[in-house]
Amino acid sequence: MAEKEKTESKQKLPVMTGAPHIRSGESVPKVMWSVVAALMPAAAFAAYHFGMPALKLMAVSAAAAVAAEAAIQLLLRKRVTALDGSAVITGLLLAMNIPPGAPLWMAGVGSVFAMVIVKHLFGGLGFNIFNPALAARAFLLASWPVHMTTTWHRFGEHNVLVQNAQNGPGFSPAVFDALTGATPLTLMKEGPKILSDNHIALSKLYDLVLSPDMLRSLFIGTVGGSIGETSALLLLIGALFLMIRKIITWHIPVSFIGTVALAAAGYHYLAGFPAPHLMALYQVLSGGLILGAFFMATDMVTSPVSMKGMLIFGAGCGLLTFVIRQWGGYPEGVSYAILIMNAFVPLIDRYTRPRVFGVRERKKLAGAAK
Amino acid sequence: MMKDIIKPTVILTAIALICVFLLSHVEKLTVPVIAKRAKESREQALALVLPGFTVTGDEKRARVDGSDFTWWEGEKKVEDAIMKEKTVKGFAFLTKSPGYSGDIETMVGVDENGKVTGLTVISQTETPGLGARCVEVASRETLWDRFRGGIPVRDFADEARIPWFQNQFEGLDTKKKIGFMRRGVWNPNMRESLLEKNAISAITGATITSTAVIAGIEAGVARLAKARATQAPAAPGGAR
Amino acid sequence: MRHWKELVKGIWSRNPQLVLGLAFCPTLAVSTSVSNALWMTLAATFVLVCSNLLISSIRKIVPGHLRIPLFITIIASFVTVVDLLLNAYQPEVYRSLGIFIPLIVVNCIILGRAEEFAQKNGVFVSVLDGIGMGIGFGLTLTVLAAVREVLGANSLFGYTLIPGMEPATAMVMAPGAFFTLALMLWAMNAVNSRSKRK
Amino acid sequence: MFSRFGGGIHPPGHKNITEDLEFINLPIPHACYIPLQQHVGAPAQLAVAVGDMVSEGQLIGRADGFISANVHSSIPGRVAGIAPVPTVYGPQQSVIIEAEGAFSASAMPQEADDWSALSRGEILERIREAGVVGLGGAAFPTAVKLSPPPEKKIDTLVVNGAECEPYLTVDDMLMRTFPSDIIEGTRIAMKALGVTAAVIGVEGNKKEAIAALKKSLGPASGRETIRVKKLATKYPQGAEKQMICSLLGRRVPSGGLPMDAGVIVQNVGTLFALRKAVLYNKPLLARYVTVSGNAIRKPGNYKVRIGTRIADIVEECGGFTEEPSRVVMGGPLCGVSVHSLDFPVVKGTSGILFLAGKGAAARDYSPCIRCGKCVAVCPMGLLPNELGNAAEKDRFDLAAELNPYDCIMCGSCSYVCPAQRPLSHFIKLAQHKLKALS
Amino acid sequence: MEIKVFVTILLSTIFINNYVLARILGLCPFLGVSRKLGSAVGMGLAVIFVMTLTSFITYPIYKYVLVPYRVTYLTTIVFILVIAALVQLVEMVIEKTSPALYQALGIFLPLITTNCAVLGVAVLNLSSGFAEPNVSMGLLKSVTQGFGGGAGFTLALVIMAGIRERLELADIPENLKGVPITFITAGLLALAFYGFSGMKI
Ligand SMILES: Cc1cc2nc3c(=O)[nH]c(=O)nc-3n(C[C@H](O)[C@H](O)[C@H](O)COP(=O)(O)O)c2cc1C
Ligand SMILES: Cc1cc2nc3c(=O)[nH]c(=O)nc-3n(C[C@H](O)[C@H](O)[C@H](O)COP(=O)(O)O)c2cc1C
Ligand SMILES: Cc1cc2nc3c(=O)[nH]c(=O)nc-3n(C[C@H](O)[C@H](O)[C@H](O)COP(=O)(O)O)c2cc1C
Ligand SMILES: Cc1cc2nc3c(=O)[nH]c(=O)nc-3n(C[C@H](O)[C@H](O)[C@H](O)CO)c2cc1C
Ligand code: SF4
Ligand code: SF4
Ligand code: SF4
Ligand code: SF4
Ligand code: FES
Repeated sequence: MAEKEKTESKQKLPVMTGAPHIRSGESVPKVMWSVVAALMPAAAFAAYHFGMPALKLMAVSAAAAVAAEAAIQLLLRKRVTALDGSAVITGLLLAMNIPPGAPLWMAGVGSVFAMVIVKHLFGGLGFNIFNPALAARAFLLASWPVHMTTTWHRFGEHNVLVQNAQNGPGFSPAVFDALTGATPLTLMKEGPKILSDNHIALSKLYDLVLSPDMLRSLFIGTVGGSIGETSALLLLIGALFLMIRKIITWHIPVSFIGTVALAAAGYHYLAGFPAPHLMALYQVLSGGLILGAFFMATDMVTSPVSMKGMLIFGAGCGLLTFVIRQWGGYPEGVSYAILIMNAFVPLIDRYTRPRVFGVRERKKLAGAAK
Repeated sequence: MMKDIIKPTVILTAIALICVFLLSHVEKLTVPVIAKRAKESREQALALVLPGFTVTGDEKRARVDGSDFTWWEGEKKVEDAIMKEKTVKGFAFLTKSPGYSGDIETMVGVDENGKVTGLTVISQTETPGLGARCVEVASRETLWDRFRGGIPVRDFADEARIPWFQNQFEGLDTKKKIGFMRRGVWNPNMRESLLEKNAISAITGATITSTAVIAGIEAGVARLAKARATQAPAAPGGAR
Repeated sequence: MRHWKELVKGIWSRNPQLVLGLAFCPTLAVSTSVSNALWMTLAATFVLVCSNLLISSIRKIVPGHLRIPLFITIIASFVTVVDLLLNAYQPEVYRSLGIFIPLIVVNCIILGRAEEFAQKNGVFVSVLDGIGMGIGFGLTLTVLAAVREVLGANSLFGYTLIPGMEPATAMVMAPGAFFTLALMLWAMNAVNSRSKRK
Repeated sequence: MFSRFGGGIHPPGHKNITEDLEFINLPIPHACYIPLQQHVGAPAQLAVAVGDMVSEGQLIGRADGFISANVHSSIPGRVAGIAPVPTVYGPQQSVIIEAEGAFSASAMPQEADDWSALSRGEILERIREAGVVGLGGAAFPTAVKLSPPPEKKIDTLVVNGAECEPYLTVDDMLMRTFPSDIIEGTRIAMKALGVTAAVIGVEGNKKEAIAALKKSLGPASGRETIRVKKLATKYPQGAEKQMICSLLGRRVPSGGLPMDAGVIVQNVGTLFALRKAVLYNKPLLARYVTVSGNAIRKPGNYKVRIGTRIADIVEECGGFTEEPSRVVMGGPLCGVSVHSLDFPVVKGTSGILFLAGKGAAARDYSPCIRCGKCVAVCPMGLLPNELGNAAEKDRFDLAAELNPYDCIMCGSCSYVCPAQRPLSHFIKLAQHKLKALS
Repeated sequence: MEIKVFVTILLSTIFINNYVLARILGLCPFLGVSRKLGSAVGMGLAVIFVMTLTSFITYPIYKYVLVPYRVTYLTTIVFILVIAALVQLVEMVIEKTSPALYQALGIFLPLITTNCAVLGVAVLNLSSGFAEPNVSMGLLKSVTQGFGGGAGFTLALVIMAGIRERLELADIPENLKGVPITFITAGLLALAFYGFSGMKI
């Protein structure tokens, strides 16, 4: 026995391993938990802004995702990796993408759907085609649209909209009610109709909505919306951390947000709107754009691998987001835009392969030989 | 050689003839039934949207804004405040407007004062569970009730088996804007207050469908006026 | 005994959708409710049995190269019969099955059975085959429809199941159809591959 | 001119361990284990028998054919055995020499010949005789490389002083200690090649080496131009295709050799050895080696006789400070890890690393999460992730469409992979399988 | 105004009511030919061609033969026979005139006869295009619907082919490989495509 141990420890001495013999030290759990950490500021703000229900939703959703992942891995007789952080991200992001008034069981159902149908039937981490959190959100939206579209938190008491609407243009209580019960994007989508129905000039809405106060409010996050999408500032802080950690690169967020901004500015310019740049800013800061562009479109599993592919992917997401917001049945298009582009990733990957070093020169050489 | 061509031709022709023969018989058999059903359902629909009215004359057609418009006229005797009997005219028309997925076709009845006398959805392709609830018949009966008590257990017929969404339109004033309330779960007690506001309670999560039906009424009323104007230049009263 | 086999093979061992991989379109599209599923089963089985009957009885006089157009004509005729009958006597069903009634023509089970069975077998067994395949088709369709109706509409045969429960509407829409059939196929494959291993 | 190859990585250098330690001659070992194959090409043919007495520098293996290299005895002594010995090239037939007798050649400084009087043929002959092979790692016979086929027009000699691998500092120290010898070696190689231009590429982190080379270069003379160029510090700057791209903006065609781009690449150490061979008619008996890592007591840059076993070096270097978990011959990214200390130093051995701690070693790998890092760092523009996936699932048909043969095995992809996937290993597997299939 | 009608039809048939993903038609070729991108593109083109042509031909047959002679009950028989004959004819013509195109499309054509999406478009035209009183407008609407249906089919097919090529190396549970996982993917794709729903221009 002791003899054996000795020889074993002796054999352990130098181990034969394939080159390279040093590694960067990056690992999947480290990457995933970093993303969780990066989401924390926005999540904490959501808990403060929307209160206990939001906190509960995030906790239940993340826990359900971890449990579902462990269960399905056991069932499929695979190594259980439920604590590598990716399930936590999925659960957390799912919760951050639903309205704060949604029932808890719905978050649970969504997490199970994300883990089982979207992720593990395709083989688990790395093999899924669609973003699990977003596909689950789409499933919830198609299944319980009432909960998914009518349980928004109202604009907070201290929100400029509430104060301005009260003191400012003198809206009737009904109009006031309709306007403040909305998210920033439904405000833009339905506001004009509400005002015209009540014979109020449209410019009042724009004065209100595009005021610096409103934009600041959007930036800080004291507006209505999904749990995790409201505070652009805190999301950007988390994103900065991910960029410094080199977990995400600028390509997808910049081309995504840039396309939305350009499309919005261009459209409103052509439509003769007085301040297209403000409109573009409003579009960028509202809805889930910042959350989606930095945390969900960048999900490496479901986005292209090459830089060029990422730029195309981001631009596609941006364009679809704008089109859905402008002409679609929903006020918000980010999650569908990302999901639709997820489907195109294999094709994008295929046509944006990097240029292999020296291949062009080989062809030139072969051409010259002829 | 000839045989190779003739034989198959004969067989093919024979079988084709048999098929056509068979079909024409089935068709002879069913055509009157189908026509009868169509007429019945049309009459049913007319009775639904113009309750108490007698339809006078056949359906009328006109080209309005480049497409066909179909309507019916009816009459009803009523007693007014001073107990004098008088005849009220009513109109029913077919109209459609784009809903969430595809057109929603409705038949709408209005009286000469522009009040909606009834509405029924003729065809729709909205999402089941959402927009398709525009033809939902509210019922509290469950499968268990069925099992427990045989058929029928309790009489749900009057109290709850009603196409609630469609019924809401009765009594609305088309001369004013028809509004809609959101996020209210409909119940029969809301009728009064809704009528006061000249509004309906939208199907939750399917505002698009709800507003489409309203838009259909508005468009239909406008077209009715135009159609009648082209047919009988100086028709008095009339919707709007 | 052989006849019995022809009658039950569609239920499991030669189930049209789950084993033979046929007729996915009508199965998925029409399984929004159990009553739709049952009516579709009835309609398709009617066409299947009639065309099997006619084709097996004329199989000896049909020249090979005319087979397909002939079969299609025959099948389309019976489909038209179904179409007219439903329109006349079950207008509600007619409306809710919609274009999937004329599409029974291209339901590959029917042409498939004509090609594979009726034109090679006698009239009686062909009719049994038609009924058997119809049962199999209907069984899968109905199970699928039941799952979707229960989960997606909280109802069965149109009656509410659990008052107050909120169903997952997505299940009666296209995604629900795809997911449910995929899981049924998975289960079928799992059972079959396990029994094969034994 | 500012043309850079894409990709590359910036691993921690660890060069500070040995970078200022001057060359030390390691004492002669008791025995040398000299493999007959230490180079690309055919193994040398045995020229001695067991029991023979050999002198230092005596031919013990004769080059067999055009692509092959002579092997000499690096110490005087007696042939104690001829047997297979484990080497980084697998087990090789080796001549085992036990030290005995006097040291003649190394001790005596000789009169240098005037190389400019020698013809190209004579220069190449001396290089061939001396058994000089590429010391940059690949060990390709230098005389062969310096006589390219006539249809290839060579215009530039590239001198590789990049030394981009972490830990290694021999080339750096060589350039700082013997700059003029390296320049002279460069001139000799240029004459042998018949070119008038040469570029010496050195990574920017070796400022002293660049200064020293520039200083001994002196003013340009005649038609000949030799330039010293500073290169970005990133791995694999020293890989020949990347080096040529950085220095000259030319890309070697896929599947081709540097000469297809009109270039021959030689490592600085090779040129140093080549100069000695031509000037003193001296065979290659020893080479400079970096001994480093966190587990060795006295790291440094040592001159080591070819055939010295690792165990002897460990002893001379004061033993271990702790048990190394891996012993690597070469750099940590391209080198070979060995399972025993019996491996001998060969001509191509640039460093021996003793690494302790868990480091990269044997952590399990998991499926690719498509982070794209490997794609971003691959200097050859390949898709290591997809190649890896295909090879892992035995789908070599899919791998074949992804240019597996363009991989230079730099290991950058494996280095960055957060899923710890052994990507370069998978690619090598694909290359072997595909070769076996075709 | 008129243009808008056609854009709406295209938008609807390609994205909102995609034949495969929303209407669930044409699954057999969708399952059968989505394994390789190359064949998916070929099949897609063939379907676009046949669907457009079918709409173009069934329209006059219905308007000028079936309706005037009061035999609309023969619609199904006539349409399916026309489609079968059409596909045969197209196959023969292509084979004679362009061997290259035949190489590309030929193998897919016979598959199309029994594709319910083709008969489906002809039947679906009945409710929109055919009902149009203006004949040329009706024809144009039907043809647009045919083309859009084919294009939507092609879009779904090409996306699916891309995905399936990637899934070849995925760790999918053994019994789920092939048709089942393709259905799951189609379901998720249908969920994603709901993003287009309710779109109006
Ligand atoms: C799959 C799906 C189907 C939908 N179907 C309908 C529908 O049939 N009718 C409708 O008005 N809205 C439909 N919606 C749209 C949403 O429910 C939308 O949020 C709603 O129409 C807006 O109305 P609200 O203000 O009541 O939420 C559907 C949404 C989804 C995801
Ligand atoms: C990944 C990689 C990195 C390399 N880095 C260097 C280097 O830093 N210095 C060097 O001299 N050779 C390096 N080489 C080897 C060169 O490609 C080339 O073989 C060598 O410079 C040729 O010179 P030689 O024949 O004199 O050895 C590297 C090779 C590879 C594949
Ligand atoms: C069969 C063969 C022939 C070669 N011929 C030449 C040559 O003629 N000229 C040359 O510069 N290098 C030649 N090489 C060497 C390569 O260019 C390269 O230096 C060697 O493969 C190692 O490069 P590395 O250290 O970068 O891996 C040859 C290599 C092989 C295997
Ligand atoms: C930068 C980053 C972004 C991520 N975004 C998501 C996401 O949007 N949704 C999600 O379900 N998982 C996300 N994950 C976690 C993980 O990649 C995801 O669960 C995989 O898609 C599952 O295979 C993200 C991970 C990283 C590193
Ligand atoms: S032949 Fe028809 S039913 Fe059969 S698989 Fe093909 S399309 Fe489906
Ligand atoms: S052999 Fe290794 S360390 Fe030396 S130059 Fe080449 S890559 Fe760099
Ligand atoms: S080892 Fe090959 S594939 Fe990997 S980075 Fe280096 S060249 Fe690219
Ligand atoms: S680095 Fe690893 S995990 Fe990232 S893409 Fe490459 S193989 Fe996949
Ligand atoms: S059933 Fe639709 S294509 Fe076969």
